[in-house]
Amino acid sequence: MAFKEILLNMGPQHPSTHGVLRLKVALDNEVVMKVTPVLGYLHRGMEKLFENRTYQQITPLTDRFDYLAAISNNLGYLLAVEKLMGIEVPKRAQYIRVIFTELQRLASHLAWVGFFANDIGAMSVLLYGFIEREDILEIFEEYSGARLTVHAFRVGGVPTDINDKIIDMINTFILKLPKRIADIETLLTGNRIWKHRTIGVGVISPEDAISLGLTGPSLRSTGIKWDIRKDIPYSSYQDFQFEVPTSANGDLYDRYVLRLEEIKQSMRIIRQALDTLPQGETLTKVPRVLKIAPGEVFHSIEAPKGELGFYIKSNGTDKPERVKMKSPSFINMQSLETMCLGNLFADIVAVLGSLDIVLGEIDK
Amino acid sequence: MIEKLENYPLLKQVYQNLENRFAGALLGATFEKDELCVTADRSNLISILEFLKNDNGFNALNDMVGLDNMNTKKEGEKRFTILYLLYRFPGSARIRIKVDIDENETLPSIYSLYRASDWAEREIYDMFGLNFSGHPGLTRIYMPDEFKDFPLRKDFPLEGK
Amino acid sequence: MAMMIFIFFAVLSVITAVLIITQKNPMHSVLYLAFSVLSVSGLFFTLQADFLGAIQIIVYAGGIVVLYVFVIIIINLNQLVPEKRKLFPRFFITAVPLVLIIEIFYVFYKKIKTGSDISIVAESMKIENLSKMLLTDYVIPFEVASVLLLAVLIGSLVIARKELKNDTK
Amino acid sequence: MSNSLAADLIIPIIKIIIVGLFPLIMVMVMVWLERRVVAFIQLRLGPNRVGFQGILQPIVDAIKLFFKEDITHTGVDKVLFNISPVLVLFSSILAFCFIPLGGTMQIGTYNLNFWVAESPVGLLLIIGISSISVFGVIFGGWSSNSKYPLLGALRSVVQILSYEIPVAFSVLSIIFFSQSMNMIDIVNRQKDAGIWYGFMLPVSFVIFWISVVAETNRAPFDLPEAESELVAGFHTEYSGIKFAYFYMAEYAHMVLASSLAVVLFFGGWLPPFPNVAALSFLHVIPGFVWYLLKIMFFLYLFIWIRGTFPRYRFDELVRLAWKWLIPLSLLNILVIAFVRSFA
Repeated sequence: MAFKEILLNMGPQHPSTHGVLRLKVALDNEVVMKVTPVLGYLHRGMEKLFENRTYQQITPLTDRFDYLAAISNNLGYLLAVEKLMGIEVPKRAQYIRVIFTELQRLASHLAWVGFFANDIGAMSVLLYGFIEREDILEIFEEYSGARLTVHAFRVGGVPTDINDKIIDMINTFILKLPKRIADIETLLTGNRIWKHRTIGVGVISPEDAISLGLTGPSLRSTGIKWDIRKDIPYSSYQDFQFEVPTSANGDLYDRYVLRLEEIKQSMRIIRQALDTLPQGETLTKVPRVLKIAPGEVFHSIEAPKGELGFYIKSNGTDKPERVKMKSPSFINMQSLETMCLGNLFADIVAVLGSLDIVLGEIDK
Repeated sequence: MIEKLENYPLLKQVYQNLENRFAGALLGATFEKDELCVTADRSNLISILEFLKNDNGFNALNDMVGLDNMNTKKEGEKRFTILYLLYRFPGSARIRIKVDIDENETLPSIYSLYRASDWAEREIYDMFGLNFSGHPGLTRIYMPDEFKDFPLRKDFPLEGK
Repeated sequence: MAMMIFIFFAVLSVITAVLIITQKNPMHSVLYLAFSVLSVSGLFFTLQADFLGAIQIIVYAGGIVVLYVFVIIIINLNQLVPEKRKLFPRFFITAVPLVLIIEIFYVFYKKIKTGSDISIVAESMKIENLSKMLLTDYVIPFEVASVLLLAVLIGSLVIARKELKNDTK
Repeated sequence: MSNSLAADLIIPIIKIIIVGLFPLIMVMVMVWLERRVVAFIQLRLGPNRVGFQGILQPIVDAIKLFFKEDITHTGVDKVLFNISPVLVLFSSILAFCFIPLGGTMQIGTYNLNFWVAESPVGLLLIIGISSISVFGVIFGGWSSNSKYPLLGALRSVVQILSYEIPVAFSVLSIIFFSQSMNMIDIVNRQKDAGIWYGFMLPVSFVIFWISVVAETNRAPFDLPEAESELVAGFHTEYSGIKFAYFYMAEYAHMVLASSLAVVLFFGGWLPPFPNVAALSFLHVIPGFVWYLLKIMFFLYLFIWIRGTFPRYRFDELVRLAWKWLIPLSLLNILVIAFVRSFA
């Protein structure tokens, strides 16, 4: 008279699979026996598309990968292209790029805190996160005219300089944000239910994390200090002072605390970048039709969700031979089953939320 | 090209270790844009990766990339290339292993070395139709199971039939 | 008026009781069991035995029948399968209702002889009297019943535990 | 003759109709209030288009649900599927018969009581009747022939059965003091005692309130319908008017729980400090208004809790009931019995 194993299909239409993801879950009563993600519901063949677009045309398309952090995708792709061409980006453009990618990191992390809390049932936090994210999106709109798919950078720099109005907006936002973060911390960090739900759940060991290729805050929560901004600096990150927060337990609570800490560090970087913004050009001269000599390059950046890498192979024409994207969500998603096994059904949702996945990036 | 390695003591050391261990077995090596790329043969791929992982500390697989060289390959070269991008904590060094493979050949799966290769190999199988022997569940990852073609091959049509 | 309501509940409880055993689907049986229990509690109310009626709802409708439902879901019993039973259980199954029927007739017989009315029933069903009786005159049966329940509890735990071991480990 | 007919038949019927409508009206108020209050907690506006400040929103919602297609998909056990929404809604409305919505009001020679039925075991009956809604939940979940509702139903049965025990124990401490299970007596004893039981027995009240929130399946105990994992729990497959029944039943249950809290722990229809002469002017306000004010406070508390807390996990929820609330309530009863018999 034992309870038979239940096979449950979560998704592709399910409130908390963060998009069109399907999970095949095997449950023994409420205990998770097996989780198999089924991908491909949002597959758009981006990599094939890239092979038939010029280098400049690809830049706005990268916005569509991780649509919650479009600017980071721009930056990752452009840095790879620039490395392949061997162009040096002006210092002022590099700083502007840093400011916007860090703002994007704030937006992504704020949205993450909201989604994650909503997955665990604290629905107010979602809107607290979103109301601040709204301010960031307004800054983007002021700068580029778009809110979500921003297309903020170009090959060789940034298209327009930032003006005083944008700097003012950023400054007011930076002043406002700590209060909202304090609100979120009051609601969650000390809450007993929150602690019950997150401490000791979705634990992954450092060895497993490395073997599974986990990156980003999830990796740092296991105690491995690995942040590409620090270890292989790009786009002038070496000029700024910031900490790489780590913690030891590798559970959901650590990931949450880490991300809040990263928000604070990002604000620090933005403040420094605004204070020391150098004068000068924002865009180097780049030929209108980019023809890149045959060669190959791999460059990765620290996107909000983890390591975002682009492998580009050129063939001498104005279109790339192959663009391969190493998307952090795709890699992080592999560790879902390792984190979920033996936990309860409700924890799948929490773990999935903690991984910070975006289906646009997983399915490419 | 390899001479530029002088400025990168860690990579230089790794390269020398590889040279010593697999004296004649390495098919070539390049060092471009700060990236070391070693070409290996299908037969000694696993032993090279094992050596890199266990003795040189390349403990993480960053990504696997499949390439279809149909339009660029010279006569007698194999059609596909698989790249293994490796990574090491700590030390932040990267190395790229390149293996050429033809359509009907299979590569050994490296799932036993790097669990991250699970989905990466499935993706290459899905997109290029290349097989990996010893993979725990080599099924299509993006395209539907009943799909016949391999989208990232260069001869996949861009428009409808 | 009170008599009408009594008859209504009495007929209802008999009908639902019959429906319990004629249903093919065990879940429907349980539904009618719940209705039957509720109509019996209605009988208690018309007899002014409010306490018994309330207890009937809480313990039987709210507790035991729900546990039946639980068990049916867990063992996934969709259809009743006719079963070949041995002689002794067969005898047991027929004997118990028979004894009950004999008892009912005996009570009727006594009632006709002595005569009785609802007020006596109501008097003895008051909470004060009931609790006094339970803790004085009937204290031994009361305690024995609780020991029985404890035994059932432990027994079910033992059975469930064994299953779990075979299943997962 | 006609006078007694009015007293015996017509007035009770009117009372039954009013008491039947009262929870439904409160449901409408609650639907609007919840959406607005939660919206303000979350820095949104909430519904504000239909009528003044969106006050007609629940009616519009009801009309929408009423005319929506009622989908009964294949493989459903039709009998149970159709009966369970009715069971859930009516069990919670039925319990209102025993709740005193106000005190006795004298109109001429006739004493108008603000309750439908008075029973010496009213308290037990309310607890029993409201527990019938478990059937609706579990039948609804099982008959849907779908896995999410089934899991939701199983969870809710475990939850309701677990939390009924601390509710019963905390109510028992009330019975110790009032020496009656009659709801009207309990209020009158609070008047005699001069203090509401909630202030006299704070531990009982806290246990009662936590358990009652859990029994009504509200956040942070809304596991049977946890939308982030079980979509909508036991009523995932319901649509149209049947879904509206479940929806209304949840709110009716909240109103019932608040009413119980008010009557048992906060003096029902009594104004604050009923025996203090200086505050006797408070008696001018009818009892029904006091009752309404008090339950509105508790209904607001429900919404407030929902806007603030994350959701419990299933094992934590059961652990809270069996390892904390039940031992605590037993201890509480022991202490109260001790104090009661020696003081």
